[in-house]
Amino acid sequence: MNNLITSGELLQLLPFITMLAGPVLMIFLISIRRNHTFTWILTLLSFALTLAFAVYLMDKEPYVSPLLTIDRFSLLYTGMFASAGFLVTLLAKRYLDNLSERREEFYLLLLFATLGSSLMVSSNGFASLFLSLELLGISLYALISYIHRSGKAIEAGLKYLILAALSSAVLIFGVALVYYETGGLSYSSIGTYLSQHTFSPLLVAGIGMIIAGAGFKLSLVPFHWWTSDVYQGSNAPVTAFIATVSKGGMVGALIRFFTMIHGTEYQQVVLVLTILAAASMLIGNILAVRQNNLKRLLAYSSIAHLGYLMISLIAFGDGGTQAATFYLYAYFATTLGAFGVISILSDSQGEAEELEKYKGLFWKKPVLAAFLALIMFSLAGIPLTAGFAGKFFVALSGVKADLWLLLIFLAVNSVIGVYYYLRVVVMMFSAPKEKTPASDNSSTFSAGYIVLGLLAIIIIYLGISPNGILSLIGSAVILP
Amino acid sequence: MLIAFYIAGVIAVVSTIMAVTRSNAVHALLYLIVSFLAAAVVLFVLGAHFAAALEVIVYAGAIMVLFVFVIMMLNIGGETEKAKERWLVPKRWIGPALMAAILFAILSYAILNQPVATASLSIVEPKTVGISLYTQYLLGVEIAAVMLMAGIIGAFHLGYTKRKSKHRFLKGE
Amino acid sequence: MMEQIPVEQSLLLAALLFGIGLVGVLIRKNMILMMMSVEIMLNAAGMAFIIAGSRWAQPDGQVMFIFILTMAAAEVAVGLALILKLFHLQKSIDADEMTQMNDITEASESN
Amino acid sequence: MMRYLWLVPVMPLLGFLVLAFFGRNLRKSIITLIGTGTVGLSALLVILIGIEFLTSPPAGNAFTLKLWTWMSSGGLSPSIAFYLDGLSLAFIFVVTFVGFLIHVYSSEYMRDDEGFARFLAFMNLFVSAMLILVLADNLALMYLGWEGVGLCSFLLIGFWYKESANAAAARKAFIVTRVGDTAMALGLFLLITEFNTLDIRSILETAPAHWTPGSAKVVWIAFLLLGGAVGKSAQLPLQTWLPDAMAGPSPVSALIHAATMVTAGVYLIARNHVVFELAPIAMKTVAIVGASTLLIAGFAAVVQYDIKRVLAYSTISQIGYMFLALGVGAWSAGIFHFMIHAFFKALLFLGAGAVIHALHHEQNIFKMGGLRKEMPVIFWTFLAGSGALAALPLVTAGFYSKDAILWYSWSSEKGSLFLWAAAFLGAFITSIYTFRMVFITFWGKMKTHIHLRPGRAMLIPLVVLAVLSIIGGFLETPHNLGHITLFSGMLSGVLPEVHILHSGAESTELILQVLTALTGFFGIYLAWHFWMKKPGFLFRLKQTRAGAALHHWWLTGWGFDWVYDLLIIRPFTWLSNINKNDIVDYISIAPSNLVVWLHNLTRRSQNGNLRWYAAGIALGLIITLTIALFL
Repeated sequence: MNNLITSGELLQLLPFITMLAGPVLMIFLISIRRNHTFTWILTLLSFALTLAFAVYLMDKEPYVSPLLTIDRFSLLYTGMFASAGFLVTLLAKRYLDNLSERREEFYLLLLFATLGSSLMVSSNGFASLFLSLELLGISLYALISYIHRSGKAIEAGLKYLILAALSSAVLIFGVALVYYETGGLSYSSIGTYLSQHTFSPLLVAGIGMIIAGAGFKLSLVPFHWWTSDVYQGSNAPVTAFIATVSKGGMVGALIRFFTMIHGTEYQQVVLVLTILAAASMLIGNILAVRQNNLKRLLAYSSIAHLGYLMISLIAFGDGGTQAATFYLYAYFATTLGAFGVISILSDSQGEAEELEKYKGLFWKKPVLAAFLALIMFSLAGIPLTAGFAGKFFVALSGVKADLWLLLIFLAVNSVIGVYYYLRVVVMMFSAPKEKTPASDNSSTFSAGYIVLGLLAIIIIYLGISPNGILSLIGSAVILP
Repeated sequence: MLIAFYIAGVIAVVSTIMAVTRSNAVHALLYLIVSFLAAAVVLFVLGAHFAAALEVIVYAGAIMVLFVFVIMMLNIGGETEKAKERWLVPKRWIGPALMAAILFAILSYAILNQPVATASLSIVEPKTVGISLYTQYLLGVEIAAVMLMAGIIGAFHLGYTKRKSKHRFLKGE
Repeated sequence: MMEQIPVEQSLLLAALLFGIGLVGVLIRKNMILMMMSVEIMLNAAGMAFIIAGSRWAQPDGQVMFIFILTMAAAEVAVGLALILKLFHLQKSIDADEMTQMNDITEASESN
Repeated sequence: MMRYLWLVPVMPLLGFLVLAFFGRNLRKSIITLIGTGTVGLSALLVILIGIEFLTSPPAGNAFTLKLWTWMSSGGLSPSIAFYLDGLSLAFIFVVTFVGFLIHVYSSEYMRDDEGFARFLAFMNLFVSAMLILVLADNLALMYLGWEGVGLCSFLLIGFWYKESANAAAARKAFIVTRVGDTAMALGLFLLITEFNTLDIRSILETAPAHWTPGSAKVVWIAFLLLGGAVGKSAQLPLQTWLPDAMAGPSPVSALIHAATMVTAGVYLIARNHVVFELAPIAMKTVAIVGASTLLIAGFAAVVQYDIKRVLAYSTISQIGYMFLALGVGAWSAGIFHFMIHAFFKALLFLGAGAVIHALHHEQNIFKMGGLRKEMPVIFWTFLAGSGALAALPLVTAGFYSKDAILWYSWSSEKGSLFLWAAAFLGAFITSIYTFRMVFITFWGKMKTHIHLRPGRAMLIPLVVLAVLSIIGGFLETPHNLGHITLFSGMLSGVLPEVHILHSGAESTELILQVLTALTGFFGIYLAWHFWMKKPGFLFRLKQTRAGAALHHWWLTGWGFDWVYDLLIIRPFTWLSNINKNDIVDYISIAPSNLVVWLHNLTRRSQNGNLRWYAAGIALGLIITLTIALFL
């Protein structure tokens, strides 16, 4: 049995094993005695170790098996997801403290979901992609509805479940068609087939369905419907997770898939992606314009941002993938920050999602308000923030690929974007309507503030000197 | 064999249509089980004996029973839906049916527009499936195991109810 | 003997089942039956995999079928738990009554 | 000395950082010291660097200081590098020096505001961003400065954000200019693809060989850049934000109008003059935009009653002159007018601010009056500024700068009679509205009690600027008046000479000068006549518009007035009526209405219904497959 796993390969799988070992250990501990803080620390440790192993393995031999390819690219993404998971864990603690019992499962599911996302990027074929996608999905269903006494959470979870299962079915049917046509499930065999044959209608239909399924996870228009309701219904740390890790996994997987099959050389694929990107930018921004719920606003803005990111995916070569990955970094930092603020502000009155709640925030919590303003500037793409650098690289890759139509869309849409991002900023600076009661337990959020501080540094660092990360991304080649 | 394929295929389609359109939830589920059994026959005819067995055992046997359990638990089998007997008005199904028809038309166009001559089907033995599952797809099986674990934990957490304590965030609701 | 079964027709059967499942998702108001319709679609995808596997005489198609089965089982478990919760909260599992969150009632009037 | 060029933008940036982080806990005197001191030091540095630059010019009349590489991607590596030549020297001098005076002024003006530290911090950031913009050696850094200026204007216009109107004005300014910015960004990206470099100098050096004049690409780029310039410089059709931007404190207006922000567009065009010269049609558009803006804004200024709005429209109009100069190829004349304009416009805004301050935030000129004797220093300095704005011959700097523009709009290769006529008419209107404002504000009876007299920190900048508004013109005088070319000499290495068509037309030039001078005086006379001597006339004119027999007889009795009425008042009431309905505003309102309309349309799709969402996904799938298979 030459395909069984050797100890050397086990070492190469360490980042993933860590995310698995953590939950297993926790299950044992839970069966003995539940201790929230300890589980929390264990989760943080798992994420930190995953990140450490990912960094450690960067310069080692890549691992290639029939299902997974663990190269620098996937390690880069795994590290990114582990860091995001770490921050989400930090944010979630206070949230779960308010839950009277059964808090520990949250961390198990969070680790599983992160594992799923990381495996998606490492998958070199559709079999593992599908499995890891579903691992992510199934963990997410429960995470979204985690605080399950809230009608909204259940509603969001069910909506996500039905729609995600629907789109999974579409995706997997597309994969079946592709498999029927090419006789291979791994990207490389599909790529080999494509280099020798013409694009048959069945293959086009299959890839179209795969794109539709992926578009759902990325919440691209017209597969975006779930986004706002799920963002609103789930608790803020989970929303942060959905917005970042779950989408990032799909972006990474798409990048790998397109790299292997040279997907952007086929004009049908490019056409479909172009339309999805343009529609996402426009519809996302338009839906956000007069939105009075910050979570929904961020949901729509994330639709638009994924649309921007698609430009670099379409541009592909000449730094397109680098730009996409960099944009993802910037997007991760900003989105985590935004939901970090929401989760810090959420209190016994419920989630701080109404924009009205942010009126005059500057006068009550200047640090938080300043941070949220920074986030909004970054989302709007003001220079010296991560958002600007990301948009710059995306636009640059689009310029090099002569995607002028999409660039004009990008330009027009960033004007619309500025409108509603600034609306939030203006809201925070305007005078509060009535005297709100003094903020409660503001000293206990130190973990949340640490997250925000870290993210602020990352956002500004990425804006001022993106070179370091960019060269790191540049070195992360995708292995066949 | 060809006849078996056609008969099973027709039964599968008809019973699936019935499953989708019955107003009584239990009836719908029973039709669905018939549909899965017919699908199992189709799979058998196609040469996938192992998969055919799994279809009967897991899909029709386990998953569908889970559905039936839940329906009986909630007691929404007959009466609640019966009251809305006239639910199948054309206004409601014509749009979705049209969409599905278009989708099917697109797919059949793609399927029937094959440049390559039709290939023949061959039997894939359970043994080869098993070997491939535990060599090439070993990691996949591991991931599937983790996935099941996530499902169990999720279902366990969500299924748990205790009335007295309420989340502090939700007091306002 | 096997050669008699045309591949296209079996694939068409899978596509047809997929389409019927889609109709079910779109017209069913009962959450349980909605999920059931999704299962029909997943089953159709699994069938397509088996057809493809048989066409290439590879075990991969059946392996994928098993994976889809696994995924469906896990999903049904979580989904039914969620539906039970929904029933506890709302005393109804009607999909059309599950519209707490939307953009219409929260219509944004002010600037 | 030039090695320290990087300190010029960094000093105010440091000031910003210190004030932003520690401003709350510092005493006001220290805040003042940091806020004004940093800008003052940069001004000093600029003067020293300028002296060195002019006395011992570096090789190629330009100096590049590279600090570090910002980012590198796909063969491009924009760096943080500063580039100094005659053009940027002129700009940084104005920005730091006038900026410093404004800072000194605001240290008293804003002293009692609760956000004093924040105010000075933003002002410092504003100056710094503008310095980065003009000193940038590559397009990415320039865009950084460009956006930074926009952001600061947003922060400062909305400085008193507790009132929602101010916040709305700030947002309007940011978004309207952002419309132009996106056009510019596209233009910059086109430039990048054409040359595969971000370095401004190498782009400009290779451009003439790269394109044939008038080729489609270069025309596109020039127009897109023009879009950015038009937005920032508040020219037609994106001028609507500037009058609203008066919501900010007066020193902010002074800074925006004189030293920063609105002149960024002028800089952009001047910097990329090679591109524009390769696209003659774009050049022509620049001239036409300038000419029409200066007229429309001029007409609008005549009917304003808010003193700051009069000045705002006058800025739009004066920037129009600069655009006109750039459009006819009189590059250095345009930049010269920029400098002189910075002096007198800063002076006017600061003077107006002092008046407003003294009269307890009264901005309506009709409620002022009689301040001539009460506030003599302000009056005399304001008069000097107004004289410069109205281009009073010989004694004011504005005369020399505006005269050059008028002359070149007639005589240069790209000039024409129409452009000259527009500029001439504009000069006439300028003198009318300027002195209307002066007369109403400073003559007549006192209508509002003075409650606060400006102190030394406010008066000294006024005096300095007044002196500059008078003598600044002697840096550059016409052929027949001394022929001093200090300023254009400095720019000669950067900007091309203007090509004069009617060579040797000394006599024409003299005639035109005299004509301009006379119309200036005539305008002042008219202002005096209508708003001081017979103030009721205009009022009645408005009451009995177009018809009543008495009015008609009365008008014909004044044949002269009749001509005036026909030629000036009718058109301008017509124009101002149109402006009152904000017809130009529609251009900026329509897209936003469209967006809101689309929002309301698409919002309905997010109805929360699961089956509807599923149907949406199915439809999306069908559309996707149809596109993929059949298109």
